[in-house]
Amino acid sequence: MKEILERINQQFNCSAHEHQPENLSWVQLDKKQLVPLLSYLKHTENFSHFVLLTAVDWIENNEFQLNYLLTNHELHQDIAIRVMIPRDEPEMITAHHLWQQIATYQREINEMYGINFPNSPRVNESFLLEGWEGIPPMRREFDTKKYSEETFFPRPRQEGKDPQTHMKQKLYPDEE
Amino acid sequence: MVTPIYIIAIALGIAFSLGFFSKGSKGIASSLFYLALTALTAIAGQWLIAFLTGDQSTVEVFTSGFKPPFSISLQMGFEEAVLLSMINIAGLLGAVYLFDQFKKYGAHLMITYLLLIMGLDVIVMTRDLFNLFVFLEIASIAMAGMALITNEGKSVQAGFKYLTATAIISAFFLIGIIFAYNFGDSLYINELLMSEGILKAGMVVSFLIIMPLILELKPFPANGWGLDMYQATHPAVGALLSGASVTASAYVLYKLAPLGGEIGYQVIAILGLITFLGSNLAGLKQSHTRRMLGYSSIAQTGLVMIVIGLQPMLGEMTLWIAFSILITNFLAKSGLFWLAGIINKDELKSWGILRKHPILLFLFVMFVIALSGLPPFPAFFGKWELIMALANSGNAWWIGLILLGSLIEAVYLFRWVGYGIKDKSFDFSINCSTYKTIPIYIMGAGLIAFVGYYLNHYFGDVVWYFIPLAFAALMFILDFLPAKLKNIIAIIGMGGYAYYMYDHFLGVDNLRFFFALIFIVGGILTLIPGFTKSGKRLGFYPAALLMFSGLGMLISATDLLQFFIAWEIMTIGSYLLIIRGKNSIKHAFSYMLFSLGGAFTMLAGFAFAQSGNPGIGLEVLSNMNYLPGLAAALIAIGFMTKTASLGLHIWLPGAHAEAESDVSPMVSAILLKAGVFGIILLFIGIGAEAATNHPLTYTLGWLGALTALIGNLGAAFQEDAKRLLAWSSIGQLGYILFAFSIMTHLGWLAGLTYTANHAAFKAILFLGIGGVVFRTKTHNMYEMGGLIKKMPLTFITVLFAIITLAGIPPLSGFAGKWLFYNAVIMKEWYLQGTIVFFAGIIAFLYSFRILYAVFLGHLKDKHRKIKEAPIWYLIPQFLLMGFIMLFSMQPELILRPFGDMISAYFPTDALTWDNGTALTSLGYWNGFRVGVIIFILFGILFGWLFLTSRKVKKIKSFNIVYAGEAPERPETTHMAHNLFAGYNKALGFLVAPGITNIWKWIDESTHDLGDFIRRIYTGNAQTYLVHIVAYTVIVFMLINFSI
Amino acid sequence: MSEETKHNNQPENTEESNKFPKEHLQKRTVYSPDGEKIEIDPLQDYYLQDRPERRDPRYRVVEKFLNWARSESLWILGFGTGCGSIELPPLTTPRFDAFRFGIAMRPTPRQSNVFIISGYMSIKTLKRAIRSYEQMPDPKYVVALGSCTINGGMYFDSYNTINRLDKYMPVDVYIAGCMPRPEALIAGFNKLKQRIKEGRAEGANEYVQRFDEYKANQKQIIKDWNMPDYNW
Amino acid sequence: MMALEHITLIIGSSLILLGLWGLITQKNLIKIVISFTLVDAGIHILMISLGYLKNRTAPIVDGTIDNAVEQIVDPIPQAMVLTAIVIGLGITALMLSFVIRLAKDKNSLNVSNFKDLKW
Amino acid sequence: MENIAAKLLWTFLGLLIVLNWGMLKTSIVRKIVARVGGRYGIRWYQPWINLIKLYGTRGQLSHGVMFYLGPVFRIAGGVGLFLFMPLIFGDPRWSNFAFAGDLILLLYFKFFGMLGMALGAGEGGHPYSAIGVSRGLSQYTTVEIPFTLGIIALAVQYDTLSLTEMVAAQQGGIANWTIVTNPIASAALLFSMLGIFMHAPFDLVKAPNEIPIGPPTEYHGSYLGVLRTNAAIMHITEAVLFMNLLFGGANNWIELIIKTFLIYFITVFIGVVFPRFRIEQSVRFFLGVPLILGILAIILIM
Repeated sequence: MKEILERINQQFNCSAHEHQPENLSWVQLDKKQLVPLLSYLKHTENFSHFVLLTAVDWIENNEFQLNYLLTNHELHQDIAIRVMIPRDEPEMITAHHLWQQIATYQREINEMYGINFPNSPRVNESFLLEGWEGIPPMRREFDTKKYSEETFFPRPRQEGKDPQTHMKQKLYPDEE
Repeated sequence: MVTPIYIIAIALGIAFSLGFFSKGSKGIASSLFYLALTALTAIAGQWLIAFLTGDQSTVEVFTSGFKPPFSISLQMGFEEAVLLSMINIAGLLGAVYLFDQFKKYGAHLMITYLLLIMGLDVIVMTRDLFNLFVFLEIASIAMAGMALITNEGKSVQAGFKYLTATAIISAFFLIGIIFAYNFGDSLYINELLMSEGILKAGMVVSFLIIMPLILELKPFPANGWGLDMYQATHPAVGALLSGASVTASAYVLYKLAPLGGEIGYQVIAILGLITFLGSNLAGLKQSHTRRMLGYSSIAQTGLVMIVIGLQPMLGEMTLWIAFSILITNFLAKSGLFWLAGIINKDELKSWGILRKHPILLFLFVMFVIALSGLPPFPAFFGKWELIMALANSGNAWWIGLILLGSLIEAVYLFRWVGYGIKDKSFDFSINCSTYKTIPIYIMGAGLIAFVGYYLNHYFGDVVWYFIPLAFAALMFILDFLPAKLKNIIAIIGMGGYAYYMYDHFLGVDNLRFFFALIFIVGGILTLIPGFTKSGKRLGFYPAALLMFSGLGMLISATDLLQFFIAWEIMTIGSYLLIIRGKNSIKHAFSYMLFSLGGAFTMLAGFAFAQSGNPGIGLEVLSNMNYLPGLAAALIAIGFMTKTASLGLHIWLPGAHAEAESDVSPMVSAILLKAGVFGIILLFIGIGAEAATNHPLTYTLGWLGALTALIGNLGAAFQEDAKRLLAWSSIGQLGYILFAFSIMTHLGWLAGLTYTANHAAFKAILFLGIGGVVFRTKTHNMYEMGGLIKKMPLTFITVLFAIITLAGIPPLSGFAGKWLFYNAVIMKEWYLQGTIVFFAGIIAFLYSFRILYAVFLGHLKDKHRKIKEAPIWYLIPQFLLMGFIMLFSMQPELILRPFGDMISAYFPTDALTWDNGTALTSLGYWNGFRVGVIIFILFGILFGWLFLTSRKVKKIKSFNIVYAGEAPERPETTHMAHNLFAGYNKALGFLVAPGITNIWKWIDESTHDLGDFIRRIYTGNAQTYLVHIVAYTVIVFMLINFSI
Repeated sequence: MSEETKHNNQPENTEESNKFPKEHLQKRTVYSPDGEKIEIDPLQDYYLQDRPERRDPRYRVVEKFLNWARSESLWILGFGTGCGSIELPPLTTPRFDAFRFGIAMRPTPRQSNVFIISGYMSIKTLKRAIRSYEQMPDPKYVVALGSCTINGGMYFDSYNTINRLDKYMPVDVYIAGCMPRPEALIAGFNKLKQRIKEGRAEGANEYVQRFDEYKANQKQIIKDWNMPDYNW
Repeated sequence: MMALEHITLIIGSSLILLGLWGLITQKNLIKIVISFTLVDAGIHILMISLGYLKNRTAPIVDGTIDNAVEQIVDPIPQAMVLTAIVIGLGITALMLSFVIRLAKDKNSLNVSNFKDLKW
Repeated sequence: MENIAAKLLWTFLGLLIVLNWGMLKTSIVRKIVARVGGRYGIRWYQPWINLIKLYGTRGQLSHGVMFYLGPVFRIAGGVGLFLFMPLIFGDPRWSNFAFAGDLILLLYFKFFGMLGMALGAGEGGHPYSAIGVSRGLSQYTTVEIPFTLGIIALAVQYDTLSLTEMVAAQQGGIANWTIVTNPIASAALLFSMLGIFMHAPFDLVKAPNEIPIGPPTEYHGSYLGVLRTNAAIMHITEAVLFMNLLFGGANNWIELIIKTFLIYFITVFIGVVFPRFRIEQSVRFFLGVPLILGILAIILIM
C-alpha cells in the first residue's frame, strides 16, 4: 500500500497517508485532480469498487468536503479521497463515466446539499425529496427544527409525568 | 384457294421491291410492307378456315413443274395451316408493335423482317430437306439481323453469338443432309421417312439430321446463345423467337423425328426433360425479365420436345398436347415480351408499374397464369392429357419430373406476378402507345378465345358447369363500377348460386349441400364487410368471385377434370385475393407455391387413380388400380396443403394474417373447408369399410393430432392478432382432419360439427378482429387493449366465438368436443385423442390472450376516440352468432341431418336421440338442458352479486392498486407482450421453426442449385460453341453406349 | 359532488401539479390511427376525478351485525412504512398468533380493511400511504403505531417526516411506544374491535367529511402532487 | 492409289475438323469467322465428293447430248453446293459485319471481351 | 312441475350443504395446519365471518362490465359443476342435474368459470392479474394431460362416460374402488388433482408474496365474497369428482363429507411438505412422471 501511496504522491503531487483503521488511506487533493486520480486508481492500481460518495458541510470554513471511497478487493485496501470545494461556488466535476453509480450519489448530494455536478445524468431530478423547495435540507444554515415546527403540525406538549417515578408508583407502590 | 407458293412469292417480291423505294417514299414502302404481311396472314388464315370447315384435304405443291425429288415441294395440311397462321399473326402483330422501329430504319428492316417471316413459313411448309436447310439459314440470318435493331453492344454480341451458333448448327445439319441424301437417295422428306437406306445407314445419319434440329430448339445446357438473344434484343424479336421461331422449329422436329426411330424419340424426350428441368432451375434466380422469359421459353420448348419424344406413347394425342402447350406459349410469351418492351426495364420489380394500367396488369397476370399451365388455359389441358396418358402407360417418374419442372417454373413466374401486382418501388412512367398495346390486347383476346374453345371442346355438354366462372369473368368486365355496386352485384350473384345449390343438392346430396352452404352462404356473409370500402377496389371482386366460383364448382364437379379445374380456379382466385394485403407479396407467393405443389401432387394422384378406369368420373377414387396407396396418399397431400396440415402449414399464418380484413375470414373460414371437402371425398372414395383400418387414415389421424397441437401452441405465442387466428386455424383444421380420419360415424359427426363450428366462429373472429384492425390500423395485440369500452358489440361476438372455439359448454363448440371424445374412445385412439385434447386446452391460452390483449386491459392513448367497428362488419358476425346460438340450444336440429348424411357411409354406431338427449354407447348429453341450466344459473348468480354489491362506482383505467404507485402509461401497464413467457420457457421449443427451416433449406438449396447451374452461361461466344459441340458429342456417345 | 364543483376544483390542482410535472402526467397530443389529433390529459382520461362519497350505514340492526363481522375479520394491508413493520410479522407466529382474533394479512388494499401505519412517515411515503388508504374499500380503519405517528417521536425535528398522522388521515387507534411490542399491537387491535363494534370507527366517512381539510394538509407538504385528488 | 472421291472426302472431313478446332480454340473474332468458312468449305467439298460418280462429267445439260443422265454426275449435290456456297457467303458477310460492330464497340477482337450477357 | 320444484329444492339444499361444508373444511384444514405449527389457529367460524364482512362492504368499484361479470362467470362455473355432479350414489334427490351431461361435460365446464374469471381479471387492468392468469392457464394445460389420460383409461375400464355408472361399478367394498382396481390411472389422476386444486407446490398462480394473489388482485367486497363462496363450493365439488372417480362415490352425506375431507387433505398434506414450483417447472413436472403414468394407464388398457 505504501508504494501505491508513494506513487500517488509522486504523480498527483499531494500528501496521501495511511490512517486508522489499518487498511484505510486518505488522500486530499485539488478538485481538478480528482477525476485523473480516480481514473488512475481504477485502471492502474485496481481499485475497482467505488463504495460511496458523501459530503460534509464545513460552514465555518465556508467549504464543502466531498469524500470518495474506493476499495481494492485484492489488497483489501480502501482509499478515501477528500476534495474540498468552496461553498460559494458549489460545483464539482462529475465522475459518473468511471462508475455509473456515482451519478446516483451525485444526484443525492445535489438534492441534499445543492452541490451541482454539471453533465451528470438526471442530476437535477428530485430523488429522495419529491418536490423540495428552498434551501437544501442538509446544509447547515437550514434550520430543520424550525422548518418542522412550521410545517408538520407539532403536537402541543402535554404536561407529562416523569416515567421513572410514575411507573415506580404504579407498579411497586409499596416501595419507597 | 391461293396456293401457298404465293407466300414465298409475295414475301420475296415485296422484299426485293422495297429496296427500290427511296427514302422519300417511306409511306408507300411501309404500307406495302404491312400489306404484304396482311396478305401472308390472309393466305394462311384462308387455308386454316378451309381446313376447319372440313372439306379441304392436305395439298402438296410442287415447284417448277417437277415432282420431287427433282423439285422443292411444299405441303399444306391442317397442322401447317395452323402453324402458318400462328407465325404470320405473330409476324403481323409484331410488325405493328415495331411500328416505330420500321419508321426509324425504313426498308432495310422491313426486308429483313419479311424474309424472317417467310423463312419461318417455309420451314413449316417445306418437305424438302435441303430447302429446309436453306430457309433455316435465311431465318437465322434474318433473326441475327433483327438483333441489330437495338444498336447496343449487348444486342450486337447476342446477334453474333446467335449467328455463330446457328451457323455451326446448320453446318451439322448440312452434313446430315449430305449423308441422308447419300444413303436415302432423296431429299424429299416424305420419301426419306420411308427410305430403307437411312435405316440401314444406322444411327449416325438420323442423329446428324435430328440433333441439329434439337439444337435449333436451344436445349439445355447448349443454349446460352439463345438466352442472350432473348435477353438483349428488342423484345419484339424475343417475341418472334419465342412465339414463331420455336413453333416452326418444333414442327420440323416433329416432322423429322420418325427418322430416329424409337431411340430417337426416347432421346428427344429425355433431352426435352433435361431442358425443361434445367432451364427452369436456371431461371429460378433470374432477375432480368427478358432473360427469365427466355428461360421459361426454353423450358416450354423442352416440354414440347418431351411431348414429341413421347409420341409413341401418346399416339393421337401428341399433336393436341403439343398444340395446347405451343399455342399458350405463343400467345402468352408474345404478350409478355411485348409488355416487357413497353416497360423497358430489366428488373422484375419494375413491373409494379403495371398497377397503373389495370388492363395490362390483368393481361400480364393472365399470361403468366396461362404459362404456368393452370386452368382454364390451353396449356393446362395439354398437361392434363399428357399426365393422364403417362399414367395410363405407367410412367410415374415422368409425371413426377414434369410436375416438378412445372412447379419450379411457377416459382419464378409467380414471384414475378407478385412484383407486378404489388411492388411499389418503381419511379418511372411508361408510355403505352396504341400500336404497342393493341397487339397485346389481341393476344390476350386470342388467349381468352382459346379458353372458350377448350372449355367448349372438353365440356361442350356441361356448359352450365361454367356459369359461375362466367359470372366471375363478368366481374372482370364490370370492374370499373364503384365497389359498393359491385358488392351488391356479387352478393346477388352468390345468392342466385346459393339458390342453384339449394335446388340441386338439398335432399339429393346433403353432404355437398352442407359444404355448398359453407362456401356460398359463408361467402355472402364475408362479402358484406365489403360495403365499408369506398372507391373502386379494383381487382377484388373478380378475384373473390373467381374463388367462390371455384369453390362452388368443386361442389358440383362430377369428374376429376372438373374437380381439378375448380380447385385451381379457387387457388388462383384466393391467391389474387391474398396478395391484395399490405405486406403479403411474400406470403401470397408461398401460398401459391404450396397450393400449386399440392395441386400437382393431387394431379399426379388423380392420374394414377384414373389409370385403368374407363372414365375420369369422381367414382374412380373408389376404384384405384395403379399404385392405389400412392395415389390416395398423393391426393391426400394435395388436399392437406389446403388444410395446412403439419409440415405443409407454413404458408398459412402469413397468408391469412396479411390478407385484407375481410379477405382473412374468406380464406380462413371458408377456403380451408375446400381441403376438408376434398378429404371427405377421398375417404368416401376409398370407402368407409376399406378405410377404417387403412394406413392412410391412421397416419392422417396422427398428423391431424400433431397439427392441432403445433397449430394451437404456435397460436399461443403470437403477437399479431391475425397471425394468432391463422395459427389457430391450423390447429382447428388439425382437429377436423383427425376427426375425419377416425372413420366412424361419430368421428365424422365430430368432424362435420367442427367444420360447421369452425366456419362460423373463425369467420366471426376474423371479422371481429378485422373490424378492430380496420379501426386501429395495426395487427399487434400489445398495441391494442381496452377496446371493450369502445367496441362492445365486437367484443360480444368475439367472446361468443371464443367460447365456441374453446368448446366450453353451453355453446356449440362443446358438441364437437363431446362427439369427438366418444369417437376417440370407441375408436381406441387414446394417445392421439389425448394430444388433441391437450391442444384443445392450449387453445385456452390464445383464446384468453386475444380477448385480453385486444379488448381488456388498458386503452391506449391513440385509441381514445376510436369507434365501434363498422356495421357491415357486425352484421355477418351477429348472423353467424345466431347460427351458433341455434346450434348450441338445439343441437339436434343440426346434428340429426349430419347423422343422416353420414349414415350413408357409416350406418353403425350412430348417435341416438332421446327427447333431446344425445346418446352414444358411452355417454349422453343434452345440449338444450345444459344451456338452459347454465343461463338460468348465470342469471340467478348475477342477481345475487347485484344484490350484495351496492353503490358500484365505475372507475377508470388507472384506478388500480399499483403498490402505492400510479401506473405511468397504458403501454407499460397493459401486460400483453409475450404474455405466456413462462409457458414459452417450458414448451416453446415445440414451436421452434423447424419445419419452416426445412422448407427454407429446400428453397435455398434449389435456388443455389439453379444459381450454380446457370454459371455455365459464361457469356463467351466461344464457350457456347464448345457447349454445342460437346453437347452433340456427349449425346452421341451416350446413345452409342446405351445401344 | 356536482359537475360544477369538480370543475372549480380542477384548475388549482393542475396548476399545482404542473409545478413538478412528471412526464407521463403531462398533457400530450397523439394521433389516432385515422390521423385525428387527440389531446390526452392523463389525469382526466386515466383517473376518475370524482370526490369520495359518504357511505352511511342504512339499517342500524344490520349494521351492528356487520360491524361485529368487520371487527372479527380484520385484514391488514401489508404496507410496512417504518421500523414498526418489523413488529408485524411476529403477530403470525405461534407466540402471538393473531389469526385467532380474525386478523390476517392481505397484499392488496382492495381486499384489506385495516391500514397499519407502522412508524415514522416520511413525506414520500405519505404520498403512497394516502394513495393506498384511499384505494381501500369502505369501511376502513387506520391503526397508527409508535410515537413517530403521534408526535414525530425521535424525528420530531426532521425536515422530512411528519409529526402528526391524524392531520393527514383519520386514525382510529394510536399505539404508543418506540416501538410497541406485538402484545401492544394486539391490545390495540382489541381496542379497535371495540371501537368498531360500538360503531365509532367511521374513519372513512370522517375522511370524506373533512376531505378538503385533509387534502389541504396533505398538499401542503406533498409538493409534487401528481395524482388526482382522490385515488379511487 | 487413292481414289479422287476418297481424297476429297478426307480433305473435306479434315477441313471440317480443322474449322471446328479453330472455332473452339481461337480467341480472335476474325479467326473464328475464318474457322467457320473452313468448316463451310469442308462441307462443300464433302458434298461434292459424295455426289461424285466416277468418270462422269459436270451436269451441264444441253439438248444435244444423249443419255445425259448416264454421263453426268449427280446434279443435286452440285446444285446444293452452289446454294450452300451462297448461303455461306451470306453468313460470313453478316458475321464480318457483326465483327466490325463489335470491334468498334470495344476496340478489341478478343472474343473473351464480349461477355456482357451472362447467367 | 312438482317434480321440478322438488328437484330444485333438493339441489339447493345440496348446494347449501356443500357450501357450508366447504367453509367448514377450510377452517378445519387451517386449524390443523396451525396446530401442526404450534398455533391456535383461526376460529372454526372465521370463514363465515369473512364472507359476511365481504358481502357487507359498503362501496364497490367496477372496472367495467367484464370485471363485474367475472365473478359471476366464476361462480356459475363452480355451481354449474356442482349441478352436473352426482353427489350421493343411488339417491335421485342428490344426483342434481347429472342427467344433462356426462363426464365430458364436467371436464369442459370447468373452463367456463376459469375463462370468465380470467376475462374479469383482465379487465381489472392490473398487470399482476394478467400474469396470474397467464400462469394459471399455462399450468392448467399440462395438468389436464394426465387427467385426460386417466379419465380415458377409466372410461374404457368402465365402458362409460357417465359418472353415475362409474360409481355404480365401484360399489361393494374397497376392493372395487378404482384406486385399487386401476392404481396407475388413479395415480395419474391424483397427480393432476394436485394441480387442479392449485395448492402448494402448484400455487404460483396466486403467488401470495410475489404478485399479490394473482388474478383477483383488483377484486374486493362482494366480488371477493362471491369468489370465496365459489372456492368453497369448487373445492368440495372437485373432491366429489375425484371421490366418484376413484374412491367409490358416497352412499350418504357422512361418507361424502369424510371422503372429500380426506381427498382434500391429500393436497394439503403435500402442500405443507413441498415448496412452490415456478411455472415452467410445474409445466415440466406434469409432463414428467404424471404423463408417463397416464400413458402407462392407457397402454395397459389398449
